Amino acid sequence: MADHGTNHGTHHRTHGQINRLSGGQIDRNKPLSFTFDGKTFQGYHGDTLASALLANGVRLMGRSFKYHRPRGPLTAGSEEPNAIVALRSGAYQEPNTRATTAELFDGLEATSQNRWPSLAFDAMAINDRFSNFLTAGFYYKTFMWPAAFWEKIYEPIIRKAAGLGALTGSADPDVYDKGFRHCDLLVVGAGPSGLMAARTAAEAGFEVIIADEDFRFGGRLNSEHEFIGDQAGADWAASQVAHLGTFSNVRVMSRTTVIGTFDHGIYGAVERVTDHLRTSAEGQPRQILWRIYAKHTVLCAGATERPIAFNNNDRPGVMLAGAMRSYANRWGVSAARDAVIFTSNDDGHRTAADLHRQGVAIAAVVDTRADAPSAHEYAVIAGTTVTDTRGRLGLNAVQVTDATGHSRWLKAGSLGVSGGWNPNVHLTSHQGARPVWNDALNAFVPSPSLPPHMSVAGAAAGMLSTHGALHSGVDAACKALEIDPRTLPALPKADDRPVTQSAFWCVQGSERAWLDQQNDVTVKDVKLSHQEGFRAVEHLKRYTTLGMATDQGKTSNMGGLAVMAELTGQPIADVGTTMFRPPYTPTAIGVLAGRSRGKDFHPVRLTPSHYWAKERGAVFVEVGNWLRAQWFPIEGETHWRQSVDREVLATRSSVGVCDCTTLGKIDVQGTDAAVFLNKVYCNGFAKLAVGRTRYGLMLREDGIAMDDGTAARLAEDHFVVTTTTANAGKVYQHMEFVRQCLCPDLDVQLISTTESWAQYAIAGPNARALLQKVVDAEFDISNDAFPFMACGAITVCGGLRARLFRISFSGELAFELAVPARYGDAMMRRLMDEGEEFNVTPYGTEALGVMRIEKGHAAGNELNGTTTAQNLGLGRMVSKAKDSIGSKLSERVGLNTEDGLRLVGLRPLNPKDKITAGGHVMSAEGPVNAAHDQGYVTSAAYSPTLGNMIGLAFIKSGSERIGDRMRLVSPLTKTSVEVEVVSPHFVDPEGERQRA
Amino acid sequence: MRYSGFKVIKEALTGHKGWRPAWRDPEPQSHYDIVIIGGGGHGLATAHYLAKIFGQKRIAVLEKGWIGGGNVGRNTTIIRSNYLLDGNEPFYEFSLKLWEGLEQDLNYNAMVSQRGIMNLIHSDAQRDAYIRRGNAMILNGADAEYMDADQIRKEYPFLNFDDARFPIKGGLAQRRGGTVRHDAVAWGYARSADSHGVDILQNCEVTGFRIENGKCLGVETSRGFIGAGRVGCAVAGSSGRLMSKAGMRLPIESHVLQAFVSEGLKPILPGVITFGAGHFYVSQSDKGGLVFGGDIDGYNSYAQRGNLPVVEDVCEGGMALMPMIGRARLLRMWGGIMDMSMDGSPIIDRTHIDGLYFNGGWCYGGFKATPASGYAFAHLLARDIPHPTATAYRFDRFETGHMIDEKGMGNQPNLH
Amino acid sequence: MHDLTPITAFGLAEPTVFVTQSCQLAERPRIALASVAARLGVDEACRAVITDLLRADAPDPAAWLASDIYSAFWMGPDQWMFSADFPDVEDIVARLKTSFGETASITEQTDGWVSFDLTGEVEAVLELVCSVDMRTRSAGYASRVSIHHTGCFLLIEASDRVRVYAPRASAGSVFHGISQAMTSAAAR
Amino acid sequence: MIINHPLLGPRDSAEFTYLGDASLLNRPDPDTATPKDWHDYAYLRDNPAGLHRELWFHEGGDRSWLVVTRNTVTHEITKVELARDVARGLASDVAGMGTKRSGG
Repeated sequence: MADHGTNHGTHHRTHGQINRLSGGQIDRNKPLSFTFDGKTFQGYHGDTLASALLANGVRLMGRSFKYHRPRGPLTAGSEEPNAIVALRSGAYQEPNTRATTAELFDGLEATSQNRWPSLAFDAMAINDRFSNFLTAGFYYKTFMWPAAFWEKIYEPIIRKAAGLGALTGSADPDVYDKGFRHCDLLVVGAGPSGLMAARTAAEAGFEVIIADEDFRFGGRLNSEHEFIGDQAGADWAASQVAHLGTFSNVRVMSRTTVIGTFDHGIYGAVERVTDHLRTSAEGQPRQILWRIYAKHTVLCAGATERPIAFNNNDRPGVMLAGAMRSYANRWGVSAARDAVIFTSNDDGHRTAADLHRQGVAIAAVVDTRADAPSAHEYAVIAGTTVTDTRGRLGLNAVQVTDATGHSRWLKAGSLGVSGGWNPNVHLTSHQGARPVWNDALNAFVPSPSLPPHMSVAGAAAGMLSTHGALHSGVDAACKALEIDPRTLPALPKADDRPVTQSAFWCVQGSERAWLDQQNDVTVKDVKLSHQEGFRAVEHLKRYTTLGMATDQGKTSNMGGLAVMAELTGQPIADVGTTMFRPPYTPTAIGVLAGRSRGKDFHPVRLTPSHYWAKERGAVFVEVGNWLRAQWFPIEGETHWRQSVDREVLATRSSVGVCDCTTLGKIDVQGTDAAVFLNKVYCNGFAKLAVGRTRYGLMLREDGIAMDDGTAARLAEDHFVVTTTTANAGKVYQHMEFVRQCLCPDLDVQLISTTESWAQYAIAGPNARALLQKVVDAEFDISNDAFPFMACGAITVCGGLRARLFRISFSGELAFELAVPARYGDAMMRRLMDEGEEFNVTPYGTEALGVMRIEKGHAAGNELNGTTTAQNLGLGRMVSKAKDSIGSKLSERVGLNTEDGLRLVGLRPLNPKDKITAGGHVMSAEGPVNAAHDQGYVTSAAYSPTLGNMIGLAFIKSGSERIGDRMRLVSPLTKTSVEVEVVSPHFVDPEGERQRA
Repeated sequence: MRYSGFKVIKEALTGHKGWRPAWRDPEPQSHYDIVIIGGGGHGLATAHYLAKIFGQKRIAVLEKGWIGGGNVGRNTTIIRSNYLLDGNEPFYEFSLKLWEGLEQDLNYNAMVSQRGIMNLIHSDAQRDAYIRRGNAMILNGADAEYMDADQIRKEYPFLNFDDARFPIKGGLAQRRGGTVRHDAVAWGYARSADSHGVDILQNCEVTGFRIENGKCLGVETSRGFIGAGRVGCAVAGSSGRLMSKAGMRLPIESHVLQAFVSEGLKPILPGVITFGAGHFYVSQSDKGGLVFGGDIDGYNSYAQRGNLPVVEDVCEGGMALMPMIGRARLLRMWGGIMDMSMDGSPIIDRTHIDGLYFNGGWCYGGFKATPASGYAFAHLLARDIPHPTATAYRFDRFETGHMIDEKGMGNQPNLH
Repeated sequence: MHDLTPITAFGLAEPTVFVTQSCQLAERPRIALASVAARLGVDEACRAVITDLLRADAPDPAAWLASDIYSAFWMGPDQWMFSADFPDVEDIVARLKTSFGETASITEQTDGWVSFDLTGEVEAVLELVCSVDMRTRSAGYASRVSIHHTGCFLLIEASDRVRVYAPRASAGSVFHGISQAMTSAAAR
Repeated sequence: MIINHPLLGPRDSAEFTYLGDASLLNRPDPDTATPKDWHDYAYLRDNPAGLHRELWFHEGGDRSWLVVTRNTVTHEITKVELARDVARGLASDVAGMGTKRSGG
């Protein structure tokens, strides 16, 4: 069991769920203990952190970003801007978590954020006093003098105030999974419309996935006091979920948020597997990112209630009226024992009725409409508005002002605000479609140009009645899947009251009226934005930070737009709307990474001799995804150079063995194989004899060297091509491009065989002698029978099929022996055993690199994607007698200048001096700067053969400067040494050894 | 109106009644000496320098939507001059120097924050390449610093040093690199240009060029024909679309690059970090969000949005490098259209059409180039000769073989 | 007969097995593999040989099928991978060359791939490692898939049995990725 | 994105790597092409906002090169062909057809 850093030491029970009402979908037989800021409370299974805190009389749960205003929950869902806390502790601490969606579990530990020293007394609340100075965009206008002060004084202060929650700095201890699911119909949201859409599709036999972010399906049905047929809404929802559970073609995914709509019906969804648990099982993921491939999607994401802006509308205790209803009906909780409701539509009255039913005293329903409906149970004050509130850390009074300007204060600990509902259109606009304004609803509804194969139902489509939701869910599924609706049973009776919404956004005369509560954007800020010309929606958003907080503007964007519309005198529809972008709710970065972290970031490729090398104590190095032996330290060696020098000298004096399996190997067959290779290599291959190997240089079409390697002709119609380790995939892709796209009528077939063969370089004067001990006697590998650049199929060790190539990277007499990979380990061990008499020495990539530099062979550092065959000193290889990829564009003047770079060798005049790879070469005398740059060092190594460091460098007109003295500078590493330009072939320039 | 701390205090005490629009909203005139197409960072900077430095009059900036809505409004805010090649490094160093004096030049606090940028090194070959680069930077007058793994660990203890698939072996740091509040760059240049008499015309889309006898006489727009002595195009991702109206094909493809920001977090990341073994770079904004990104999606797109594989790829890189961010939440992601050129380097040049000039091909590096791009383009437009730091940014370099290919990827734009 | 002893991709003499409550992942050694690519212009003749060997038409795209000696799956246009359980797996290329003659290019692949059999409740595991849809794909399906960033071949043999061919060098990572998913699936 | 592979059906685009404009199929005739032809082939692109014919390689699949016709504004894919078939068609086209540029 993994410890999730939860508090499970304290079981001190506190009584005091003073605001717990009756009823609700909580299990009162399962009490749960939890702490908030160190204090222990009790709630019930089924609670959220917010509902449990409210039950305990705690309204203050957070502080706002800029002014550090005291805040309590505004909502009961994922749109929450205020009740943001840190959950758990230690490395498991999770910042910026919504108390409104955090499921309560026993031992849950929560801490408030963005306050010091405590939530109730926050020193930074002083900002609120200076709010008149800290208006939208104030920082763009000041902090400029003196210039140096911005970074030294001002910015550090601003930065220190940044952010809400904190990262611990420790690695996330949880694991995350990623997965794939496919379906005919994806239903996003499990309210009445979603449940009906899923049921309709399920009964017709389609593969259905229904996902909802909540841990309990039913959507608003869980929050309302209403009936479907003769069942309570929540019970009906539960029965539908149970029904769906009987279908094998339905996958019901709760606690799963569909975060984004991507191209061609791919949806991202995050399932929270263990966030509601104190601990997880070993290997159990915290969350899973599902990529859902849906043929059709019905969006049933519901709607979000919108607030009304009025002065001091942000105190703890001020809530959306629908959220109040959720707390009362679903969780049996109220924020206080008395309430005022402020509404511009009938929905607020619903809250009043439900609260009243639950025993909460309704001080008044303040309705902006002069023709507001009246009620028996409580007072309705029509044609009035809420104009101010009181209460430092929590609401205690509400100011109500009538049309004549007469004001009075009503005492209340909670205030429910309802400005109507906005359809949750987010997923419809992730691909660029902008929602459209609906005059009847006074809200944005989904664009008619929905993402392909998506439809919208229920409140998300503007169907705000339960009856409408049920029917639109069925309709959407029928249309998407071509189900005949006449075959379906009749739907149960549900609430079908007409829903009207007025456009009432902001109480007249409001200034310190919050639109974006988390980021502290007020009506006044929007006015200033307008005054300064930031009137386009995107300008407004960026200038004021409206909608940029963790709640992504779900409760604030609409109000800001409306205020701007009023200021500019435009209809809201013309002001426009900002784009909704993924993710729908903020998503843990960990789940988007899944298992690809730590050592599992990339797969590991092991060479056939890996386990043997490990036994020998090899030091390994990452080469792409490969792990290769870098050197093989032996007893007494304390520095890597000792090992590498020994390996080089032993190879050059006797024999060494190196695993070079990682080189790409491509099998090229077909009657046109030679013609094909003639096309992809700049040098000729048509006339290469069977049994011979040739070095080949491949150019990109732009004439720059792409890769080099060898091609061995095993038969008239069969070559084996090698590539560099790094470019194996790229070269294969390129060759397939040439084969399929440029030469589609050649008879040639390609396949990679890199991993099929264990390939070992056996190099040094005793290489042949060693090989003769393993190569079967019928194969003559003498210099006459098997000369330099020969190749052929052989057998070894009494009949194992193998291939032998006489090629040399080290410059020594050398062979590369390939055997089937599973025998690679045994082959290496055999070579070591048989080579004992020659003191055979395994060598790693370092020694390999040293020897190739000594020999002047170009490798990755030289083939850096900007060098030409000319630069490499291989200009004559580019055949003019034929067309090959890149040959024409390699002729451009800029690639063929007289003073172009040429590969040369460098040796230090003082043998003790260091040659730095990456150093730049300057003339011996004269200034040292970019204008006088003569070239750069690509590769450098200590040559144990020569007893000093050597380097390969590209130098302007390099081949004409052999023997010149120059200066090698590396100001970055603070070195400057005198060097002599020499031939890049430091060892055996005539190549006698490799031909021996 | 000059902005200052004093002014802010005065306005606060007098009800903020004195603030005026940051730029005017003028009606288009029938003719300008110079018309800049594109009200992004580069276009607005060009106008600012044309008016303020090069003394040009009668300048208009034409923007099809709202200014600053393209890549200057949707990037990851990094500035740096850590380039390798001679064609690039002096230009980007010039740009960094302009950034360093930007606020005073514009009388606008764009929050240039030189908190440093670090490119991490994970292999010997990478070290060799970065040493070459660091040396090139220093030889061109920029700053660069080599750091070994221990030094990096002291500054960034939360990086993955103990469990890394590709261990951190060192880093190339540029202390003068950093970040800038990106939107403010557009607004600051716009406000300054406007104060120097430049007409900024929003919602003015160019629908065509009027070209007669090989000379560009002006542009057709959604607000009517506007004549121009010279026309400069600086429309980044829309370059292909726009220049096709002049009959030009470009060595440019438009690709989508996604960027990401996390929820606000208390400061933990001092500078900009670039992962060298995956596609991930990150900084932390003054508001506390981790601003991060990675590779382009890799296919031609004008859609300003990307897809999940790259989102995942970037977050994988992030978790591999900084495993503490697993519990931080991605708040928002978006896409910008990158004018990916054939060698990864930009073009600031005359076109074959008289009076028509082009600035583009910035790939995903345009933001840091904004001041120098504007300056160099203004130089070209005003004097008809390239600015000394931008002489290599020619159209014909692909014909002559003088590519400026930092990454060595050749003529495949999505690899740059 | 040579005297070298082969080892598995895990460096062991014996195959590796991983088991959870609901699944088993078992390495299957000694399966001979060779790719067969039709030569240009003689693909009909090549297919005739395949029909002869498999006693069925050459597998279509995304399909595999088995006969008594060989089984084969489609790798790409005019290209198939043949496999067989030979006592001496070295034989496969020689045997196939004899059958195909000049109609196809045959390449030894035995050592390029490590084969695993995943059996049990495979859907819950596979949905965590690759994008194949076990609900709509049935026995006979074969496809290259990406598992833990590694290109593998996946063959569905039954709803509770799949064969995975993983590239030999990264077989450890693929095995690790699948076994993690098995653990995760078992814990759910 | 999902690419409807002509042989394999719908496959996630993450299995593919992207090369670029399908005009890369129209490699100039080495015997007759001018340096400008080579330059235009290698470096100039239509880069349309709209239908774009482009080359994708099914690296994580059957290793086919495909010519995909995709709208660069909406990402809608309207046609997918095997590049080899397209290339063969080009080769057998009458003179002139083979150099026709793609795109809209």
